[in-house]
This record gives sequence, C-alpha cells and structure tokens, in this order.
Amino acid sequence: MGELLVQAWTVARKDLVLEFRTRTALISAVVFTALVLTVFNFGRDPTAVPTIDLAPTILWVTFTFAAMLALNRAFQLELENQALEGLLVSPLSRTSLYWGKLIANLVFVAVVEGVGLPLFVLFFDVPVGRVLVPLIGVIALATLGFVAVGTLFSALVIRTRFAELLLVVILLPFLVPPLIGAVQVTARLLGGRPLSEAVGYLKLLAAYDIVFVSLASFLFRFTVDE
Amino acid sequence: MGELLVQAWTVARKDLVLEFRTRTALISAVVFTALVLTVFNFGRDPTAVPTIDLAPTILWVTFTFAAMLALNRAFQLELENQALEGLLVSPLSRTSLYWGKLIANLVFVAVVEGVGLPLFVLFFDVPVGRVLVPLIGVIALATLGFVAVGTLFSALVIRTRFAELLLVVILLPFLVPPLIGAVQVTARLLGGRPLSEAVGYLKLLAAYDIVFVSLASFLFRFTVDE
Amino acid sequence: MSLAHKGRRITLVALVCVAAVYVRALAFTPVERLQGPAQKIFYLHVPAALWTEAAMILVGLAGTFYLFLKDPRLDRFAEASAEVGTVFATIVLTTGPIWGKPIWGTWWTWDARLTSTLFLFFLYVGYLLVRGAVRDPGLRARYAAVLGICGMCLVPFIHLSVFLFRTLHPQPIILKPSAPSLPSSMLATWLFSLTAFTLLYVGFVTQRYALSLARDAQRGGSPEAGPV
Amino acid sequence: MLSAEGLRHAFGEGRGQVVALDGVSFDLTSGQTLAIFGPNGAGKTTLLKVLAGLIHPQVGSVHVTGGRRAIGWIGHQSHLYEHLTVRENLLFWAALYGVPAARRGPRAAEVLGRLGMARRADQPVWSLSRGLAQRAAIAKALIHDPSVLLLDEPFTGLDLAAAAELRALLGELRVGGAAGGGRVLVLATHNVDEGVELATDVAFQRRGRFVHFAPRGGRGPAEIAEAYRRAVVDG
Amino acid sequence: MLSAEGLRHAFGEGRGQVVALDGVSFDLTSGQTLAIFGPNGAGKTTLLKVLAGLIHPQVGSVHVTGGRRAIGWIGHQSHLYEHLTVRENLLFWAALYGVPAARRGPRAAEVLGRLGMARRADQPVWSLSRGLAQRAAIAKALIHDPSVLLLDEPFTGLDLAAAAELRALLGELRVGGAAGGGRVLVLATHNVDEGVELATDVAFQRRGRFVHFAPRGGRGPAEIAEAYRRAVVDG
Ligand code: HEM
Ligand SMILES: Nc1ncnc2c1ncn2[C@@H]1O[C@H](COP(=O)(O)OP(=O)(O)OP(=O)(O)O)[C@@H](O)[C@H]1O
Ligand SMILES: Nc1ncnc2c1ncn2[C@@H]1O[C@H](COP(=O)(O)OP(=O)(O)OP(=O)(O)O)[C@@H](O)[C@H]1O
Ligand SMILES: [Mg+2]
Ligand SMILES: [Mg+2]
Repeated sequence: MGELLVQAWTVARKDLVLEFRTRTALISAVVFTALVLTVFNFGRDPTAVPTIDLAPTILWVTFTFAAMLALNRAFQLELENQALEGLLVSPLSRTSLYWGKLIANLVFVAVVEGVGLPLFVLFFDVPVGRVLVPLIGVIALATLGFVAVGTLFSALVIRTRFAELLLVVILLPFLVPPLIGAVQVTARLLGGRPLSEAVGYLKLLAAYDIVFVSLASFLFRFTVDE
Repeated sequence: MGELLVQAWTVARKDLVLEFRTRTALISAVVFTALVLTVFNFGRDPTAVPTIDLAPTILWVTFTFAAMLALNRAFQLELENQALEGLLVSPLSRTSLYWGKLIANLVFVAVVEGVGLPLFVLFFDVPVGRVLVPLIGVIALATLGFVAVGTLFSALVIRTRFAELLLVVILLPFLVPPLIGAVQVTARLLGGRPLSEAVGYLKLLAAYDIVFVSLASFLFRFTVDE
Repeated sequence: MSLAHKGRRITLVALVCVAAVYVRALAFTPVERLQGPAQKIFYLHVPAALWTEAAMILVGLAGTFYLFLKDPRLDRFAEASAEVGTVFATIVLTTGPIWGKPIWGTWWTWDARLTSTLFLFFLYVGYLLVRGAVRDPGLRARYAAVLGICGMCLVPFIHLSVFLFRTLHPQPIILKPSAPSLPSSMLATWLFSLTAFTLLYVGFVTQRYALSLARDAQRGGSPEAGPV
Repeated sequence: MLSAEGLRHAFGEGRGQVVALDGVSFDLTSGQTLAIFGPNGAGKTTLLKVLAGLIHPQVGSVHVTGGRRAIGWIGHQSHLYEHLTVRENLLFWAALYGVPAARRGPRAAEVLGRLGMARRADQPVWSLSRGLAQRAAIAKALIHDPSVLLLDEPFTGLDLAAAAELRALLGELRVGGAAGGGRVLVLATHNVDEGVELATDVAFQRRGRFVHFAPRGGRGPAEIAEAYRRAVVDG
Repeated sequence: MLSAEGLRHAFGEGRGQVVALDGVSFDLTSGQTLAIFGPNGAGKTTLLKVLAGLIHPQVGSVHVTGGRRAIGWIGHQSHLYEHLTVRENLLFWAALYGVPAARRGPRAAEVLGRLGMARRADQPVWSLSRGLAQRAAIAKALIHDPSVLLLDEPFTGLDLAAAAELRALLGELRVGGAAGGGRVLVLATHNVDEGVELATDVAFQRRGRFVHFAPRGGRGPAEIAEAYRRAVVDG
C-alpha cells in the first residue's frame, strides 16, 4: 500500500511538473472558463432571467469542461515519444498509475475550479459569502465522483486508438447523476434555501462517490494486463 | 488564382479525408454538443427559466466550442511526423494553406452545427420551423467571421510552441462581437420578434465578416516567410 | 540627452500634471450632485480609458506601416505602445470597479463597455504573449503587425456593441455629436487630465522604446533569433 | 532467464493480415546475447515488444526471471518526456523502477557520464539532436541496471564514438559488472556488421520466423553476413 | 545550384546558448554531392534545415536555383500523415509540388517500386515498421524529382537491401536520369562508411563549423575515416 502510494505520487508529481512547465491545458481551461462566463452574460437578458436561476448550470458546464480537458490531457501527455509504452512495461502497477492520474487530475480540476469560482462570483455577482463552505463541499463531492470514473475510463481506453473520443462517449452517461445533483444543490445554496432541502441530492452525490470510487479502486486491477 | 484554389483544395481535401477517417474531433464535438445540451436541460428549473431565454446562449456556447476544436485540430494534425515542416518547405503558398484550412474548418464546423441544431431543437423544444432559414443564415454569418479570424491566427501561431494555448487566448476577444450579435439575433428569432428588430446586430455581423474575411485574405501573405 | 532620459523627464512632468489635476479636482471642482465624491475618480478613469483604445489603434497603425516599410523602429513603437496600453487598461479595470461599487452597488456588471475594456485587456495580453512566443525578430515583428492590425479593426466592433447592447454604464458625455454636457469647470479639469494622460502615454512609450533599443544593442547589434 | 515459447502474432485480419511473429521459441540464460538480424518488416520490433510485455502474443508465452523490474528496453521511441530535462526523466524512471532514492542521482550521473551526456543533463529533451536523444533513451533503459536488456536498433543515430562506447558498455554488462552475474541481451538489427561481436547466439528473422538460429561459435561478421545472405536474401 | 554564404545560427540565449552553425559557406553545382560527416550535435540537421528554408539563419543566406520546388528533403521526421496510406501521402505531396495530375499515379508507383514498397502502397502509414516508414519518407522526398536533394541520415532503419538500393538510386540521380542534367545532393551522416562512395566533396562538421571541406578526390572510406579521426575526434 505504501509502495503503491509512493509510485502514484511519483506519477502525479511528474504530471504536475509537466503541466506546470507547459501550462497549456491549465491556461486553456481558465480562459475557456472566462469565455463561457462572458458569453453567458451577453446571451441572457438580465431583466428576463434572474442570475440566480442560471448561475448553477453555467458553473457546472464550465467545471465539467475543465474536467474533460484534464482527463484528456492526462493521457495525451503520455503519448509523446510513447512514454506510455514505457510506463506499461515498467513495474509500475496499473493501480498506481490510476491513483497517480487521479491525483493529478483532481489537482488540475481543483486549480481550474479555484480560478473559476471567484471569476463566477465576480461576474455574476452571486452572494456566495454565507454559503461558501457548503458550496466548496458540494464542488468537491461532485468533482471527486466524476473525475474518479473518468480516470478509470481513461486508463481503460488509453491504449486504444481514438482514446479521446471513446472517453467522451463512454463518460457521458456517467456525468449525468453528479451533474444533476451538483446543479440542484448549488441552486438551493445560492437561492438561500436551507441545506435540508437539498439533502436528497447530497445523498445521491455521496452515494455516487462511494460507489464509484470503490468500484474504480476495485476494477482497475482488471485493466492491468496480467 | 486558379492554381491557388487548386492547391487550397488539395490541402482541404486531405484534411477532410483525415478527419473523416479518424473522426475523433468531429465526434468529440458532436458528443460535447449533446453533453452541453443535456446538462442544460437537467440544470435548469423549467418553471423558473423559460427555455427561449436560455436557448440562444446555449446554442452559441456549443458552436463556439466546436469551432475552437476545429481550429485546434486544423494544425494539431500537421504535427504528426512534423508534416507541417514538409508543408512549409514545399512550394505551397501560405495563401493556399490559409484557404485550404479555412475550407476544411468551415466544413467541419458546419457539420457539427448541422448535427447540433436538430439536437438543440429536439432537447429544448424551441419552435424553429418558421424561422429556420433566417436562423441558418445567422449561423452561417457568425460562423464565417470567427472561423476566418481563427484560421488566420492558427496560421500565425502554428510554428510557436504552445500554439494551442496561444490560439485560444488571442482569439478570445475576437469572438465577442460575432457571439453577441449571433446570440441577440437568435434570441429575437426564437422569440418570434420581427427580424427588423435585429437589424443592427445583423449589420454588425455582416460588417464583421466583410472586414475580417478581407483583412485575413490580405494579411495572410505576411505570415508567409519570404 | 538620451532617449531614456527624455522619457523619464516627460513621465515626471505627466505625473506632476496628474497630481495637479487631482488637486484641482478635489479642491476646486464642484462635487457632483448625484454621485458625490466618488465621481472624482472620473479624471483618472476616462482619460485612461481613451488612451487604452488609442494605444491599440496606434499599435495597429504602426503594424500597417511596418508591413510595407519593414522599419524596425515601427515595431519597437508598437511593442512600447502595447505595453503602455496594457498598463492603462489595468488602470481602467481597477478604477472602474472602485468607482462602480459606491455608484452601482456592485464591483462588476456585465455592461458592454466594461466587458469591452476587459476584452481589450485580453487583446493586449494575447498580443504580448505572441511577441514573447516568437523569437525570430523579423517574424515576430510581422506576426505582431498582423495581430495588431486585426486588433485595431476589432476596437470599433467592440465599441459598436456599446450602442447595441443595453448598458448601465454612462453614455458618452463628452465625445458625442452634440455639445458636451458637462459643467464647464468639470470639462476644463477633464481636458487638463486628458493632457496629463497624453503626456503620460508619450513618456511611458519613450522610456519603453529606449529600453528595447538598449536591449538590442546589448545583444551585439546582431538580430537575436532562434527557432520559432 | 528469458524464454519464449511458440510465439505467434499477426496484425490485421483477412486478406490484409500480416504475420509478424510465426512460431518463435528460445531460451536464454545469463551471459547470453542473442543478435537478431532481419530485413525491414521481419517482425524484430514485434518480437521485442512481446518480450517486453507490451504486446500479448496471440499464441505462445514469455517468461522473464525477475519480471518487469528486470527488463530494460530500448525501442524505436525514446519514452522520454520532451519538457523534462534529461536528468529529470532519468530520476522519474529510476523512481518507477524502484531504485532507492539515494542511489538515483549518482546512478543517473554515472550512466549519463558513460554516454557522454554529462554536459547535456540539464537540457530539456526537446532541444536534443537525434543522436543525443538516442543516448538519453539508452540511459533511461539502463538506469535501473536491468538484468534483461532488449535492444531494438540501439545504434540508430549514434555517432562513431557513442556507438563504440555503447558496444563497450554492452560487452561489460553482458558478463556482469561488480554487482553480480551476467545479463541477458537481445539485440535486434538489420545490419549484420553492427554488434555481431557482442553476440553469443545469432538468429535470422524473416517474415516472422527464425530461419536460422544457432550459437555464433567463432563466426565473424563476414561469415555471418554470408550466412545471412543465403538464408534471408536468397532464401 | 545550391550556395550558402556565411551561415550562422545559435539556439537559446546567454549561458545555455548552443551555436549550431558557425560560418558555413559553400557553392555546389549540378553533379556535385557533398557528404557532411560530424558527431552528434555537430549541427548537421540544423544546416540541412537552413538549406531547406525551414530555419532562417541568424546570419548569412542560402540560394537555391529553382526555389522551393527544386528541393527534396529527407529529415529525421517522415512528414507523412499516419492515417493516410503510403500512396495517398505520395499523391498529396505530388499535388503540392505541382506534379501534373496524370503523372502522379505512375510516378508514385515508380518510386515505390524502386524502393521495394509496391506491396505496401495501400497500407496506412501507422502500420509500417520503422524501416518501411523510412522508405516511404524517401519516396515522398523523391516524388517530384527534385534537382536538389537534402538527405539527413537517409539510411536510418533501412535494411541492407534497401540501403544498397538507395545508394544506387542516389548515384543515378546525381548524374541525371533520362529527364535532364545532374542534381545536387547533400548527405549528412555521422558514419563515414555510409555513402562515402557517393560523394564528390567531403566536409567534416564539428560544433557548427566545417573543420574540413575539400573534394573527395580519389580518397576511399578508409582514408576519409582516418582524416575524420584526425580532424574531428582528436582535433
Ligand atoms: C470596471 C468598470 C468600468 C470600466 C471597465 C469602464 C470603462 C470605461 C471606458 C472604456 C470608457 C471610455 C469609453 C469611451 O471612450 O467612449 C469609460 C468612460 C466613462 N466611464 Fe467608465 N468604466 C467602468 C466603470 C464606470 C463607472 C462605475 C462609472 C460611473 C458611474 C463610469 C463612468 C464613465 C464615464 C462618465 C465615462 C465617460 C464617457 C464618455 O465621455 O465617453 N465608468 N469607462
Ligand atoms: N500496429 C500494427 N498494425 C499493423 N501492422 C503492423 C503493426 N505493427 C507492425 N506491423 C507490421 O508487422 C510487420 C513487422 O513489423 P516490425 O515492426 O516488427 O518489423 P521490424 O522487423 O522491426 O522492421 P524494421 O527493421 O523496419 O524496424 C510489418 O509488416 C509491419 O508493417
Ligand atoms: N530547437 C532547438 N533548441 C535548442 N537547441 C537545439 C535545437 N535544435 C538543435 N539544438 C542543438 O543544436 C545542436 C545541433 O543540433 P543538430 O540537430 O543540428 O545536430 P546533428 O549534427 O544533426 O546531430 P545528430 O547527429 O545527433 O542528429 C545540438 O547541440 C542540439 O542540442
Ligand atoms: Mg523495427
Ligand atoms: Mg541530426
């Protein structure tokens, strides 16, 4: 277990160093966030649609996109000079590979969300002050779930051609439950409703995380080749 | 001029054959369209926000994303085995390269939009029947403008490192006028307002197209190396 | 007197003028009835906003001439103007919200003009990033010129959106077809501050231009380059 | 230490099928070096990928004493991250192969020094010329001191000095350094002149088959070349 | 036909700067073949990229009679689209180089046949082995029958038969085929044995400079190798 985490961290650190050095994906994601937020603002008629009604959806579309970027990036990176071949023939267990990528992906998505959230607050002028802690909690809960599934799938498709495409297609249905949950809870929070109203969705999110994080942790060994 | 177009078509056809054979970017764009549409559908509270108010924005965010994908794809493709180096040392004029990429990009974006629009109508149940022709007209008008600028810029950044990132960053401000225009006209159309109300925006879109298509056609020769 | 010296001199004069504008504004210009003292920021905000746009247009013009004349001085000027424009855009983007909070009760609003300033700022950032990414000086100048020209043409489009999109932001008071609708003492102060900012622009650009000259000289006169 | 049993592998299906491996078996023990010669498309790379565990053969099996950790593989691709420096790459792979943290730095320096890359250690990989990148790839494959070395045209792009150095290095490795016993080397190339001296065993591969497989005995490059011509070119 | 005048080019700046070309000048006319030998990192690839017009040298200039259309360049990369077949690639490049539509098909078949790739013509490039991909790259560079050929380690990955064939082909090209006059060839490699026979002129490059540049005269591989050792290795 210790060994496993050490190796996972080795992989994650390498990814993060590379990402930090090139910054391509990260800045793209941040710029895209700014773009989406801007476009939404110009699209709506401020008198017709109150901000609060739209904000959660916009927030989550943006975050989902950032996550997809991260997941794609995670294995695109391994294709230069076929480093992936090197990883696969090395003694690195697929488990460590999975956890390493998961950690890197979560950090990546967290950074984008960390930049996106203030932009969102600034641009939409939504009152998050009071609900900041639960809001961050929901974001973490939903993000963990779909990044975990996405990382498993990216490990799964990583050696097929058209990995990128396959990933998007197979991940799509899995995005629906966490997204619905997240949007609904965020809407309740921003609307100033008591958290108790959202308890059903919170349970959904938590259940999803528990099921899919453990499932992924159990299943990845079967994506190992032996 | 004839020679120029022949060469441009050679480049465009090659791009389209490659795209058709791998389909990665195309399907990703289509799936993304479906994803965004789905998320929006689940995200909004149908009683609070009438569909019509949201639809234009959603449509255009999706289309913009598809275009960015196309523009990125356009030169990513040339990086495998450094085919780009081959193009640059060949007698192909940069003008032809520009037009070839422009044609391929427009076809690509048109296909995505052609798939996205019916999905959009299906999911959002917006009444497009009556306004279909003007709607397609607006889509064509707005798309032409930003794809033309985007293609010029992609030729500009193509040889720098971090081309992908740079493209997103420099293109962003140029997306604003066509997007605002397109969203506003689409909103008027879907809202059943007379087209005359949108005439200002239509002029804006047309002017943008005229200015930037001619500007790009004029300027690309300076991205040629001699 | 070296160019850098001259630039520093002009900047100094300009800063003194800006200070003088504020002395005048705070002490001698009437407090605006509706907005109160917050309106004082106007004298910093508006000239900076005007020069943000003007600087972009000058970048584009310099680029246009560069493409035909291939004179590296034009490219140096464009670079200097873009950097100064970025600084001015930053000033607008900071003074605007500081002003907006007491007036509108919010730091930021999706007013078209605010957004257009934001995107002008992005335009500058993109322009400077492209300059940084291309190392061959000839190529860099050419690419920068192309982007600069496109940027120049974009400014009116961004501006047009102001009139098409409903807006919270004050409509033009001074630069409008009919006569300016500003009390004359305010107008005088404003004109003075505009002069101050013009000087500030000239001073900054001169300094920045001298700096790039010095940098090229330090590299031994030979054009510095590399893989693109 | 390294054995292959009835390997068969084909790419594609139907009429376009290419049989890249067709009934290859062998058994190598410590100290042996198998040189595989064969024309383009003979299946050399496919064989090495199967041995490395990257391709699962459709038929047959491979056994390597020590498992993956024991293998060092130099393929057609360098497996290096372009935006890390040479040293950073080596440290990363050393960590993955379980080299103790304290040994990684010195080991990287040692391998790089040996390959004449000491001056280049802190350059990012993207700035290396082809030959220098190949040296870095060799360093990567040797970093964990593997006991089974799979070498797929390792001399590609190397200049004369580096090629000589690599030959010397491989010679030392084969018989075993200070650390312990000898190693197993498998060297694939289409050029008989390259590395014949290193070989204890020689195989000629053609259309996925070993058309010749025997100890080198005392045969020199000229004799091997002649045998190769007879078995592969004319055969 | 091909002249270079005082070429100088450096990568990077400050302390990490690498001077890849340092005052290289020459002038080649039809029928001449310049073989450039040099160790890894000497700047051979950089020189060829400058000649091909891909890199603009910081100092100096290049003149090629016939411009870009006259140049065929085999670099370290194949410039082939992985998802097109070999033939589709060739037809695409032929079109770009202005080969008349009716000539493209036959010309592609001719070049491929010559390089032993006729059977592989309809395979996608991604499915080729390294040596086969190199042959396809050579075919691509020859498709428009260039009068100036820039060859950067063209023998990489080729098997003995293909290498011999390429040598023969280059020999024919140099003196001119049926179509017309001779061509100019520039061949960069670090291996003196490779292609010395083709050369009319020999240059040794080291740290961006030509430390030796003279007609080959009657010198054979052994003499050249000796001169190389003296000028580059010991020098
Ligand atoms: C972040 C916030 C803001 C930004 C980015 C911004 C941007 C600009 C820009 C770009 C201009 C020049 C427009 C032109 O050249 O026609 C301008 C002018 C002006 N701004 Fe702002 N502004 C902001 C906030 C405010 C606020 C809060 C007020 C006061 C209520 C204000 C009052 C004015 C006035 C009076 C002008 C002069 C209009 C004219 O004479 O043309 N601005 N602003
Ligand atoms: N992924 C693949 N898909 C389809 N065919 C393949 C694939 N990889 C290799 N082949 C085919 O298998 C055969 C053997 O390829 P391999 O790479 O093993 O040859 P090789 O002996 O290494 O040749 P070279 O000396 O050119 O490197 C070739 O005909 C090649 O075209
Ligand atoms: N893009 C680049 N950025 C920085 N340095 C570079 C770049 N390209 C090449 N170099 C450096 O320039 C020098 C010459 O490189 P070049 O590729 O021309 O060598 P070469 O003679 O072709 O070597 P090889 O035989 O290994 O292919 C090397 O030191 C290399 O590291
Ligand atoms: Mg091979
Ligand atoms: Mg080279």
